[in-house]
Amino acid sequence: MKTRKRMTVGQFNTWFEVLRFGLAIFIAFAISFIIMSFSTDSPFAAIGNLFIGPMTSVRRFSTVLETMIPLTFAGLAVNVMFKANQFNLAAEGALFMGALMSAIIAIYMPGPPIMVIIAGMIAAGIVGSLVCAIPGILKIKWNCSEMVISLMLNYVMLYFGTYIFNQVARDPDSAYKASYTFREGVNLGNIIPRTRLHAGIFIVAVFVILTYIFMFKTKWGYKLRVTGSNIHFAKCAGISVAGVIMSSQLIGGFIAGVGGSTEMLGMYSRFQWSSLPGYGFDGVILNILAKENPAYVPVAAFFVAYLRIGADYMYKQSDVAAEIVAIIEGLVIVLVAATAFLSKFRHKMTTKVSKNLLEAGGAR
Amino acid sequence: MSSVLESIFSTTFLFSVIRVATPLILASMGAVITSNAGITNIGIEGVMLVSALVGVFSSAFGFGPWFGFFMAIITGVICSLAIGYVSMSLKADSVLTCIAFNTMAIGGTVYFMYAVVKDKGTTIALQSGKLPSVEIPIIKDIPILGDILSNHNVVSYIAFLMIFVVYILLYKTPLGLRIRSAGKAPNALSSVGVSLLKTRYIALGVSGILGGMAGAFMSMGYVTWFSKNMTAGRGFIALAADAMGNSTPVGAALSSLLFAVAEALSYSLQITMIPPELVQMLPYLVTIIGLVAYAARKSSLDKKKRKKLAEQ
Amino acid sequence: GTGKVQQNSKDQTETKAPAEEAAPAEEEVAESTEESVGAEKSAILIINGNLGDLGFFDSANAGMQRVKNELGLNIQVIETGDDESKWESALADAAEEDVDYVIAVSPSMVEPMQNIAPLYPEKKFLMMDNTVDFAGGDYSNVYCATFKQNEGSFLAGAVAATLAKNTGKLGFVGGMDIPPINDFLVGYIEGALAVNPDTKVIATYPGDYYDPAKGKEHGIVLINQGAEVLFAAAGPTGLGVIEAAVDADKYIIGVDSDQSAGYAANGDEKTANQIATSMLKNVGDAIFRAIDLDLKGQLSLGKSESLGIAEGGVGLAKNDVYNKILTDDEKKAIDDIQAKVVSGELKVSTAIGMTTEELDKLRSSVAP
Amino acid sequence: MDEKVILKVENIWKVYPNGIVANKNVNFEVHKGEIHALIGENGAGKSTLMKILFGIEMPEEGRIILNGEEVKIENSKKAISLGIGMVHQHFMLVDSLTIAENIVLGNEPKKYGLFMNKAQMLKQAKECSEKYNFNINVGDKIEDVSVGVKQKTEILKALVRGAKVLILDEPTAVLTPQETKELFVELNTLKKQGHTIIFISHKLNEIMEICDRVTIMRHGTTVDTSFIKDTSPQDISNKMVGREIVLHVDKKPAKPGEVCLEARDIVYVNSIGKKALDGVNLKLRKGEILSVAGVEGNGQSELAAVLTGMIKPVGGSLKVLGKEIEEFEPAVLRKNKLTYIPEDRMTNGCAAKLSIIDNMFTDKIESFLKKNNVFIDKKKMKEQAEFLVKDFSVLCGSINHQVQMLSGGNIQKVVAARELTEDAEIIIAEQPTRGIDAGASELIRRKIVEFRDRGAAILLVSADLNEVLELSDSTIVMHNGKVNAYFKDTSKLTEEELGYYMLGVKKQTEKEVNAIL
Ligand SMILES: Nc1ncnc2c1ncn2[C@@H]1O[C@H](COP(=O)(O)OP(=O)(O)OP(=O)(O)O)[C@@H](O)[C@H]1O
Ligand SMILES: Nc1ncnc2c1ncn2[C@@H]1O[C@H](COP(=O)(O)OP(=O)(O)OP(=O)(O)O)[C@@H](O)[C@H]1O
Ligand SMILES: [Mg+2]
Ligand SMILES: [Mg+2]
Repeated sequence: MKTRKRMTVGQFNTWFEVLRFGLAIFIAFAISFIIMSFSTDSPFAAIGNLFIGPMTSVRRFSTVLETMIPLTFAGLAVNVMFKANQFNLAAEGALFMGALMSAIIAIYMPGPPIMVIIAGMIAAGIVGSLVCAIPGILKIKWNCSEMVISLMLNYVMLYFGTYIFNQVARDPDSAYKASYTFREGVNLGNIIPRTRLHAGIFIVAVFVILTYIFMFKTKWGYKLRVTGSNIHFAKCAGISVAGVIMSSQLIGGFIAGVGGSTEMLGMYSRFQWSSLPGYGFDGVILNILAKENPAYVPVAAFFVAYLRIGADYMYKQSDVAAEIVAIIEGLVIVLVAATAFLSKFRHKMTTKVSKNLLEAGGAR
Repeated sequence: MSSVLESIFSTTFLFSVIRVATPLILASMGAVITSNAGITNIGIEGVMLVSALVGVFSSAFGFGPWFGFFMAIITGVICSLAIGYVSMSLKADSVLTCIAFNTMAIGGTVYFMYAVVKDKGTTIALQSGKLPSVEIPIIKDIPILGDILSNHNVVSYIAFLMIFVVYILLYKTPLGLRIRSAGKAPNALSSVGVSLLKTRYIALGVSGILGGMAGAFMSMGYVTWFSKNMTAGRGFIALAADAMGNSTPVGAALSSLLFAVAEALSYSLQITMIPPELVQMLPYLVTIIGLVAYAARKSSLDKKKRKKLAEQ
Repeated sequence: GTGKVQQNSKDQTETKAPAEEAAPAEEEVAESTEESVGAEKSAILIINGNLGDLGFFDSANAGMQRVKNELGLNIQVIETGDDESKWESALADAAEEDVDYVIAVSPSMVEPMQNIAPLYPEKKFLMMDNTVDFAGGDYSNVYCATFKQNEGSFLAGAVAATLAKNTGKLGFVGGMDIPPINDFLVGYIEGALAVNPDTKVIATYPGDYYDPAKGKEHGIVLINQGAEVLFAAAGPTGLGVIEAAVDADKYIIGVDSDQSAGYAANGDEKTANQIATSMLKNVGDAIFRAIDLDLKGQLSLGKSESLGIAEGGVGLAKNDVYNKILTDDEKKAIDDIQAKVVSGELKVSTAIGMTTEELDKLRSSVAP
Repeated sequence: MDEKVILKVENIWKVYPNGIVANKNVNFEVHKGEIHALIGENGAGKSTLMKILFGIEMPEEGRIILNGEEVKIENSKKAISLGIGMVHQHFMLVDSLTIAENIVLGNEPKKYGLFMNKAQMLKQAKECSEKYNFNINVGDKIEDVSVGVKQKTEILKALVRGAKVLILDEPTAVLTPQETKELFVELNTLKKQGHTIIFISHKLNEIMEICDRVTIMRHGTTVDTSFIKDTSPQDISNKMVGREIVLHVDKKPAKPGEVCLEARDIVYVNSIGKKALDGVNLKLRKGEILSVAGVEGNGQSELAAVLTGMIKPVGGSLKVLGKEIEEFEPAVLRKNKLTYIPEDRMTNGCAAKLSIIDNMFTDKIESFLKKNNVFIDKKKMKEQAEFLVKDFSVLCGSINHQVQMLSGGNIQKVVAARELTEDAEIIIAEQPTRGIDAGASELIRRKIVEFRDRGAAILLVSADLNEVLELSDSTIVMHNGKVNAYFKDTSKLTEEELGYYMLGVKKQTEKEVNAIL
């Protein structure tokens, strides 16, 4: 009797979560639709294009997948750091520096391309780790707010990286700010002709699986989750929390760094970033959508990438600026993260379910 | 090099420090209020951005810059309350809410800018007007001081006034007592029947006023138009200033000024042959060093104090 | 099918032009479409940044308006913003449309152009302000035009040095420390030296194209250093430099478009009057010219052209402000210099391909 | 309507979001001017009911009748305006503010309509404390005053707002016996002045001493209300748990073995600069329970924290199982077979958001790994967790439920189940039964004795004198950061004797104290 009752309330909750998610998306679209109808005469066409846009050609759909790759990396990086309860936003800087590092290696390192790529990724990962370690160290040593430090650090990384880039990699013959081109064959190949979809999609898939296994199947992941959930308890239980925090930042940074290099070697043939790519905040957004579960991060990334590509298509087909997608994303996130959203309804239903069960079965 | 020194020790250098510091001081006062109330408000960046755009629109299509200033403040308040509604009434994590809001602000301002002026870059096509600069009667005639202190944009004076106002508000009024309680011991506040929610809403509203002013200064004082993402992380710096200043109005204002000095220095250092990227890095590096120095000092003082007491 | 074509052309007449230009334009289209050669053709311009800079991109956009109004093409202008990862797909997206010309206008679009153009041999691609590597692939459907911004800047420098009568100091604000921006600087310095060998030039780089507040601070620093005339090549950041000049009552030289006219059109006379002249980089004209030539069957695809003063690619905006603030003698002197540059008598260096040391040497030589 | 009845609740239902019915059909009556006790096992729903009365939680169904009129209490403000005051179990004070500021918070006297009137504020606070004979200095900052003064401040906060009905949720849990006595005097004063008090406690003797009537809650409902004079402790506890419970732990005499923990000259200075530990020496032997008694704030919790590595002493040495400990880290000590039941179970004892199974083996996850030493053996964990949940009778729906869904007592059982591990040689148990009901307390105490009999050494830090006297084999008493007394055989000790040493009225010589070594 008891187990049946728990299950029923549990079932209701699962059902409710799905409903809530769907409703959040619906409301976000509805509000955006209203906003759009002020600035276009044909809002229906616009929103239609938003939905079908990515489906209109193989290339566009592959653009969704391409966009997904760095987003997923960022989401995983942030996931590992946030799971340890560290609001470290340095994934942004780590991605940037990782991309730069792998670009430098791709330009200068001799040897077979596959070795260069692997070396580039590892080096990028290490650089990413170092970047994300900084807020971690400062937090552990002096209890500085990792969020504030990382926000500032991202700018430092942008300018420092640009300096390194200028010193080491910039092609003075280029008519714009770009590095020398990468060595012949140093790229992640192309999976579908006439698209830019590259082998990075497999790399990111591997990272999703590894992160999931790490988080839920290994002792390190376990310690990380305990530490993130209650640091005092973790310490008391004999977990070396400083080590766990540090390693979570290092791993998160590593993932971000590899993400940067995957993006660089997959999508470009020379380094030409002159501003922060913005993936750090995207990573946070994805984590909310993914309910902080690494397994859902790629799903969330697909959703966001689909929206963004759809919005570009919508903008091209009509006069609605693609930036509306930022409003949609923001609203979805806010409603998904809002635990009290629909809570009245949920409470009413829970009460009903529980009471019915109680009357039917008696014991609590 | 001598010309750099010359420029640093010039009155114009200090003049520009004040100008650079203006939006930072205003925003950091907003951050001080909210962090005293127990809210980490990184949404102040987005609040500034939206206010800056609304200010320009209202000024261009309404009754001039003062109307724009007023509307920017209103916008700041509305945005802050919206953040509050989501994070407090709908119970979403406040940092996440703010990040979502900032995302919306960056995209949303471009969206509306495009809808109105058909540009995604700037609103320079609009005639939006500028808040006036003011000469301070007596001070303006004092030789050096006059050059530094007089003839700033009116918002700069408002910013410095706000340090004082926020100080009074926090430490000398019942509302301040409640705001500080809301941050230090939220349970204590609700246990005496004061609504924690209401107190925090008020704190957010006040921070919205300050953020709105900061935004208005960006688009109607500093320059006279809105451009995409024009706040460029100043809201985050304000947050850092709040942290460095231990959430006190004076501390945060001094930290803002420190950043402004570093920033102004970075402009002056540009005329040397030092690579510009390193110079541009300076203000952010100074902020990090400042934050670390503050934290390190706090922890070492703590240790020393204990050691001393142990020896007694 | 035909249905799609019609719908597209209908969609695309709704251009993304600045509001004030749109109204009169529409009427003209109606009458000119009938007889115009380009009636059935269409063109898409990718702005890999944002409009509203009163400069380079706005100039390109103005060129597209001319293409629409005078040649009767259907046009579309797409702003992608500064997210690099989107540029290539935006170009491919455009090429997949039922369109005749796909146009990209900034140096950094060269890589996407090289990747995309060969995939759509039936489409014509125009690349402005940079050139694809014609030797490195089959780019027979691409036309490139580059601008000798150093030549135009040479004239700007000459005007600036002429106006700097007191201190002889000039200021320059470059968006970033990169070759195409430094190309402006190099020409500017040499032009100034041609008028007054004692001219000093101070250059700074805010490192950001979208922070006008920072641009303003840079302008102020330069003015405080005694710079009498400023010149900014920094996108919207440069607009802040203009503000600094206006506040300090200094002259500034506009860039890319006739920025004085731009401000005047927005009703800001005060600013318009402080912009002594503008170094024009006629990207809009170049677009117009290329399409016009192609409609006449005269465009040589698969080649790159370098447009200097002689070709009308760059030049000075000799507008009312210019005419008012320069004396007739001074104007004549500038015209002489211009003639010498055109004839090749005066050689202008370029920063493209210049090493950092060489550039530093030049900068140091004019440092105050 | 009965004239005597001031407050009445009828058919209250409360369902928490996770579906647990915390209050079902609760009926409850309080008479004017009485002290009414509320008692019940863990999770019986007392706190929930009180929170409903104070407007913190809203009931799904039911009526609240105050002075004969039905009222709706939507929030605490409403409750206060109706004359209901509540002193929560955990302090709700702003540490950085003064007592006066805490008292007037929300009701601040103003001048010029905008600013704080500090003089008026101090005057008000002082008058109020004098009116009720509370002997406190209202200008002190909360962070500088004792727990007892904090408790008084809490009560004053309610009184200054005109509370006629005062709810006290486990107010004595943190008080010393002396402070409790003082509080009782004050409560009686309040009663005489016409106030009505609802008093929640797990301590039967207190209820017998001060209350007029008692209501017993069980499983979310009120089962009985009776006059204290008509009932007995035995009777109350029977009704509470619905079965006979053994109030005494049966235990065989101890057989102390070799020394396994030795601390020498431990000195610790706390954050406000007080020497919380001032040269503490002790030895703990296998097979014995050594209890540390003392009035709260005399260094017992700091001692436990140092011995478990939670804080680092400024001086002294520690030997565990014959080995000198260089690093005071929980990890190091735990490696030396030392386990710890912390006082604050929510902060140090569990990760509330993780599942029960995840909380069961945190300290020994290394022994739940597969052969490769990296992956966790989920199956083994599950089997073991299910066994422990049964063994410690943890009441839960499933071992996969979050710990925060459990009631306080059941959380404590989870903590105890984790810490009382088979191979533990030293167990430091700090207030292991604080705030939990008799049934759960008994279980945990029985387990502790069981482990002693298996040869573990146990250091029991407890403020509950009954527990000290009943459970321990030998006892030390702490006073002012020093060990004040050592009794080799607890059974020869009386409560009074212990009290003298705890209060520092009596003091052993250094030689007597060091007999432990
Ligand atoms: N926030 C909550 N969420 C879910 N369930 C809760 C919550 N608070 C209490 N409960 C459940 O409601 C029931 C009653 O809890 P309550 O805290 O009122 O009991 P209690 O009488 O104070 O018990 P204890 O003596 O253990 O503290 C318990 O079963 C508990 O698990
Ligand atoms: N609606 C609620 N939402 C969140 N937390 C709640 C809610 N209701 C109760 N709680 C929390 O649940 C916990 C259970 O209540 P309570 O404090 O009575 O239990 P306890 O700590 O086990 O025992 P005791 O009060 O006897 O020491 C409390 O910490 C309370 O803050
Ligand atoms: Mg309770
Ligand atoms: Mg309880």
